[in-house]
Amino acid sequence: MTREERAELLAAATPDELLPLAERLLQSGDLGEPTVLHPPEVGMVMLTVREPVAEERFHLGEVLVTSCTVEVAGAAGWSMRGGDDRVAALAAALLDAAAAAGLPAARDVHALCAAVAERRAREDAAEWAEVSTTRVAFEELT
Amino acid sequence: MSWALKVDGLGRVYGEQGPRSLPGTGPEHGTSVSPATGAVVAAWDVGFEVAPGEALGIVGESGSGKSTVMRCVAGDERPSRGSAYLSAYDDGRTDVLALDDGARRRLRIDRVAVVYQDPAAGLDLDTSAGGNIAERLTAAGGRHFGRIRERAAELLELTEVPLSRMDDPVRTFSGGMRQRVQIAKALANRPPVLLLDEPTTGLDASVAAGVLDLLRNLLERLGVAAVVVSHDFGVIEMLTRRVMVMQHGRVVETGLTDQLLEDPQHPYSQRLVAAARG
Amino acid sequence: MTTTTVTGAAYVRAVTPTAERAQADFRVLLHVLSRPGLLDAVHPGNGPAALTVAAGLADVEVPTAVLTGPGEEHWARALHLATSAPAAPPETARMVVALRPPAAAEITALTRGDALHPEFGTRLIAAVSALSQENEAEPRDEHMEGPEVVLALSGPGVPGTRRIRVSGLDRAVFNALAAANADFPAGIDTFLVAADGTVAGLPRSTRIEIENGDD
Amino acid sequence: MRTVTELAGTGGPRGIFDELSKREVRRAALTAVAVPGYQVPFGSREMPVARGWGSGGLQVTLALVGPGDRLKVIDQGEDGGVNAANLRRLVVGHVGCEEETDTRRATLIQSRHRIPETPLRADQTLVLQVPVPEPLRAVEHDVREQRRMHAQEDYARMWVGLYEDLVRNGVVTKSAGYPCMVNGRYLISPTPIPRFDVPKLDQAEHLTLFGAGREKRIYAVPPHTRVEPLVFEDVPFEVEHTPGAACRHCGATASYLVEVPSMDGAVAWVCSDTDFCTRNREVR
Amino acid sequence: MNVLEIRGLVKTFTLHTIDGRTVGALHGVDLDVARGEHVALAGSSGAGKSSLLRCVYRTYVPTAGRILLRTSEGTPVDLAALPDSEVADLRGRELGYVSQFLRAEPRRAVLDVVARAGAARGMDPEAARDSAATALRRLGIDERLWAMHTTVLSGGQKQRVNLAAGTISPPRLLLLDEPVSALDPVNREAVLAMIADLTDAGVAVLSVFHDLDAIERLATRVVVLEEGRVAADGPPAAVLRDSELNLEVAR
Amino acid sequence: MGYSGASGGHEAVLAAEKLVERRRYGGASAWLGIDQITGRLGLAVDRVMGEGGLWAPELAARALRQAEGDVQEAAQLIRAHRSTVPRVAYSEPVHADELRISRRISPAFRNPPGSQLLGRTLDYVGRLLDLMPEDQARARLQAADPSPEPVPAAHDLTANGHPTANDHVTANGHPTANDHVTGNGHEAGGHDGGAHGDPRRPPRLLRLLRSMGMVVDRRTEGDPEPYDITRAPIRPGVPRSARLTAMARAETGALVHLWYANTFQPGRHNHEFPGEVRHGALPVRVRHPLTGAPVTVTEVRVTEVETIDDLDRAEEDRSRLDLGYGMCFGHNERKAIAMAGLDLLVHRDAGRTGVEQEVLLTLDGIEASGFLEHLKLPHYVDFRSVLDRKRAVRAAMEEAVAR
Repeated sequence: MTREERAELLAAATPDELLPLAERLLQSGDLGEPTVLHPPEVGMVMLTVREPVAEERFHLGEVLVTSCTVEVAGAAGWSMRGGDDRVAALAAALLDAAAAAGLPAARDVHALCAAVAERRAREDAAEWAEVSTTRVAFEELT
Repeated sequence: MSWALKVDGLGRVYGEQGPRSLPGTGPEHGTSVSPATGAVVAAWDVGFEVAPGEALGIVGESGSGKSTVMRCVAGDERPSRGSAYLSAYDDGRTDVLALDDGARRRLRIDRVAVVYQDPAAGLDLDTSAGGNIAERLTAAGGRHFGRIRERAAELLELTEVPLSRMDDPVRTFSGGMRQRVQIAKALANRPPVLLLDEPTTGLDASVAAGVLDLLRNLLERLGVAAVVVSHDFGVIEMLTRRVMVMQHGRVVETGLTDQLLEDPQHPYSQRLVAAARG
Repeated sequence: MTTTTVTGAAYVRAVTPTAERAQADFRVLLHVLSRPGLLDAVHPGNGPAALTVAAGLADVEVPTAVLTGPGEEHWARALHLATSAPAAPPETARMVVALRPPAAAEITALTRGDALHPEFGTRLIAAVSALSQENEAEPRDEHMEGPEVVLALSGPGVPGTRRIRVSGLDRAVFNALAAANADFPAGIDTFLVAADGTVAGLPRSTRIEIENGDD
Repeated sequence: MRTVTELAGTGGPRGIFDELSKREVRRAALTAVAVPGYQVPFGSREMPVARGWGSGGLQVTLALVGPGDRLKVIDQGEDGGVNAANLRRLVVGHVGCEEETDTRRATLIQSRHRIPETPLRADQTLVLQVPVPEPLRAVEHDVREQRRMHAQEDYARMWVGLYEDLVRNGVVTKSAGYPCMVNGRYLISPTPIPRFDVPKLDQAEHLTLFGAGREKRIYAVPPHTRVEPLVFEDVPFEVEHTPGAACRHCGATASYLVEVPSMDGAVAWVCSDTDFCTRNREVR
Repeated sequence: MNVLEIRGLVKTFTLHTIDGRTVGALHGVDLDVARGEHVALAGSSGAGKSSLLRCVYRTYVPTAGRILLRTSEGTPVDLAALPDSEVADLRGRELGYVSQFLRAEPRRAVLDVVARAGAARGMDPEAARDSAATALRRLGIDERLWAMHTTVLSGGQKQRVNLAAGTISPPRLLLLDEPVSALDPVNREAVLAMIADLTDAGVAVLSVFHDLDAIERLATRVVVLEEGRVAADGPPAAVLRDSELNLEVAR
Repeated sequence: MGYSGASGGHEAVLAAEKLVERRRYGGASAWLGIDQITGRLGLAVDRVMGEGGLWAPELAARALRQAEGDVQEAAQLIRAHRSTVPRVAYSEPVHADELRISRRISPAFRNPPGSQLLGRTLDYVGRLLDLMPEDQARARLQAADPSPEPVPAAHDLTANGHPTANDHVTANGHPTANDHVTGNGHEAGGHDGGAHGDPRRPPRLLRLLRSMGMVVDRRTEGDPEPYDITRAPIRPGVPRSARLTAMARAETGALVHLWYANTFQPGRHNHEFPGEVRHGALPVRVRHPLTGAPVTVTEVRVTEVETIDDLDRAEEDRSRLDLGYGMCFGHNERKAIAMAGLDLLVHRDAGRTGVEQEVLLTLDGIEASGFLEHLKLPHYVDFRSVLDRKRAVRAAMEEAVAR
């Protein structure tokens, strides 16, 4: 799993998925004394879309995000997640740092990411299963 | 300097500007559309001088480029190339076609005036006759209401518009009367150069005759240098002493007006005259 | 890399005004720009005062050029780091900070905007060695170091004429500035900032006459 | 060991206007001062007041104001007006400056539609809220053409409008927000201040900044700058005046008076500048 | 001193509208007119008399040859090669042309037409009006007609107005193309007398008359054209006697 | 009449606010949870986000509750809130082809490649007010097919019927950023939607029309920076990107009205055809601050329309069609269709009329309603000035009559 894939999955994880692990690792001392380099900040990302007609970029609108940077055992961890949730952002950054630092906890982080990926795939399939019933199947004469 | 207006090498191409657009256009090819690029060579290599008190006619059919030349000189359009000089601007040393838009617009206030075929192009129809003239006078710095009224009245009198109509919106005027107001407005700041673009086209014959007489008298009296664009030989004969014939964007003949009418040289001129006389 | 960053950070801190200081300095700038020829003072910081003034106005949307003398390049880096203002060559920058005396040709090359876009005119913040109020033109003090000019200013913000004495910039610079501002509303808006924080504003609307010496 | 929640902290206090946005307004204000009367475009932010409720003035005020300021906010001349009260509350809450109603003691005055009766000094700055900044709107709808006209100083059609007005109505009928030339170059709409207040802009001691939030423009009249209402040389500029009218509270006749009608048709007059009126009463 | 010297004048018309056919009018004409001299052109119809006048006036574009006019400044200019604008200027001051037809000046008063011609030649407008009145009176135009449009005039009246306009400020060279063709005897006398006066005053005149009487009375020399060439040139009496022309000209 | 203006306003303002809060927080009905609003009034939340210009469903729901359901007011609250939040990044550009559909219809063709997918819509059922009691409706829903069978798309699904990781989809079931980003960090232009046979990214009609040579090609070599209307003022003459942003933030009703008014202009004899109407999810990617590579940080739902029109003006290419484009936050097809129509209208108008100015300057709901609401502010100072002039005119008229 690349660093970007990990960041994506930690961004996609729910607070319920992130917080228990982050809290456990923090309280167990597995993360040592983490430093919050950049406390969770609620900000906006301007979403730039390339439209297909002239292949031009335009700004669709802004998206609320929360981002955070921490340091654990000398490794930087970063997260950015949609919405306004400072705690979840911090948790994600801690887990990212733990994985980056190669701590034993990295295994737990990887497992969490795999679980998130699996959940997402499941949800996606379920959504498609539901939506695909509305396909209009015209019979073409051949 | 004997000229009030001098135009050199004026060209206007719509579409691709490069040299590729020129070959295959002009009278000898019977078209102004470039076979290579599809560009329209509306005017090319047009040059002339007009002296104070002199009127130059430009004749040709629609599409010949005569109005394009007029619009370029007037500043309504940017030419592709060429230059123009006014003796009344920087002693004729500056190419006025190269001026920026603001400077070009200021020329129109008191150096070069235009009378368009359509009075609505030169007038604000919802403004009174006096107000239309006031626009020119205030643009030139007029800030005295009484004097603006006086000058507007003087100009309306000059152009034979009844003073009783001075405060009526131009929209309520007849076509001929509108044209007189447009002429009054054009003359407001005594411009040394006057451009007339089909000034009587579109008017009823009797009304046109009246406007023509007015223009003839004004040109004689005011000593302006005038360029008259028209497809009507009657207008050209009445107002000008020299004339330029255009076809497919090029000048095909220049001459004295009576000479053009009596002894046209170019085949196209002969056809035009024959048609007009016929 | 680490060392550079740490050193850079010190410079960055030296030129980064706090929000409060940026506000207070801005009010000073507004005051002197509204009243050309009046002097006021911004807070002298730990770096060049001219740079601190600029740092309070710059951000990522202001391409900025910093003209530095030899050995001063770190100040340019500090400004860009502190404000995220992108570095730009002087002739395309929206703001130019002259920590060394600019050449007249450099002034002439600055963007002035045009009648449709006067806001594109460059904001020039120039360091000078000293600024003082002047009541009338006096002969040049022979003991002064470097060039010294007396400027007579008139125009909006000035009742009649105000005079200031500027040390550290050549008269050619002011001639170039006056020429650049001849085509109002295009032009260059200038702040002169002395090392002690004394500041004067020369908006493009101001008519500048140099009262001492010959050309 | 702290919890994740504790580590996350609470974030700082949230203002109503971020520092970078203030910088943009500041830059625009400086350009506005340098080009008196030119409407400097800026990336106007949305404010916690509706567009048209002073969002432009508010941005300018927020960009200017500091803790040491004494802020006066008036609407129609009144410190207690509902909009004034709301804006003052917002700004004071944001920066913690002092509230002020006494014109003489204020350092920064945000106003809608009035310039205080008490002449302002060089150490005071006036911020006017502008709903419609473009004077040329009266004669030209196309925004691009309006910009061209300003760029080329092409105001003839404004003069024609004035000419036509005089011809048709015998008087100039333009009321508040009377178009003015600034420093002989730019035409401005001085926001709907009454014509009565226009002379207060001419060669004033103070700086006036105009903020139009909805239209995203800032412009300025620096001190000691010519501000001339657009009038013909031979047609005098008339300010609002009703012969015999006097403030029923303080008796002032030379201030800007507004009508207080009663249902029986009788009309009384009061000062629109309540601070001036109050002090005037104290003097008497 | 010659006012006009024509050398090798050729005029050919190319009729593009008729398959480019060419028609020759003048085939190398040499001709001089001196100050105070009245040269009358004679010849049969189609011999090129009017074409010659029109070439000199530049209503026709000469095909070849030179038409030297010694202007009042003394410099000879070649009318055949002179730029249009300069020809136009000379027409005002140096060249007068009176045709048998009044060049249409619609909707313009008689006195005005004549006075404007004077003004166009640089006369003071007030003086031009006085001179115009004098000329019209002399040519027998009833004063009641002066304010009327030229369109109401008879052919003879128009010719006289034309002459008045063409001579109000005497030109250096006067070109006359049958100026008395429509006149009754009384008015004809007045016109002829006026032309004679102009010649006496030093004006060089080149004319075409349809009657020999006028030629005999006015011309100092007669040049006979035949098919676009000079067939004879000499004193009126001698030339007219030798010419076969007599037969064709009504006496 | 009492005259106590100097102090009266402040108290009245506070009291008025109190009345609002009493209704907002008090009252007899149950408190409305944010999840109820996002869950039950999702389309209203979408509108607030779209017009507020900020994707933040919880904040939008909160704003909607605070505004007592007034979408316009809620959008205003979101806009004002935006000014307090820093801009932390511009996203990496995301190509519209990456839209993962949950609905896609094409009115222009009967059976477009990728087929019609109706998705969740009421377009094709009668618009009857549902008066069925809630318990009955729930019971009916339970009785109906509890887990619908997916209909596999025979020709464009992979062998196992689902996208796999091999099929350029990562473990999280979504395409990676790398899949869409070329080596130099620039996303590849001209995506071939559906090239991988992904049924959730069906091929674009535009691609088909291009292959048929039926459309004017508006693609250029240059890649102009998009115009940011939140930072620079919007006014006629700005590039098309500014227009698209402005319309994406426009008030839906105003946009629909302007489109409608222009559709019935004289000289317009037909209407455009929406080639595609899509609703689905788009990834939001930023650069990872430590690696510099793109990372998807969240997703937003958008509605997208490309609309096709006949070119029939004299100077236009009569042998081809042209397209307009619309995209907005959330599910709002009316807005996206009107936007696409106006995008093309302005393009074809080329400055002839004032329609560009109208699109740029009159569609923002916050500006329009703000100006309208400012009319409620006291205006007695300028009204007095107006009355003064009326009296002056009257006096001038009387004087004229007397003369």
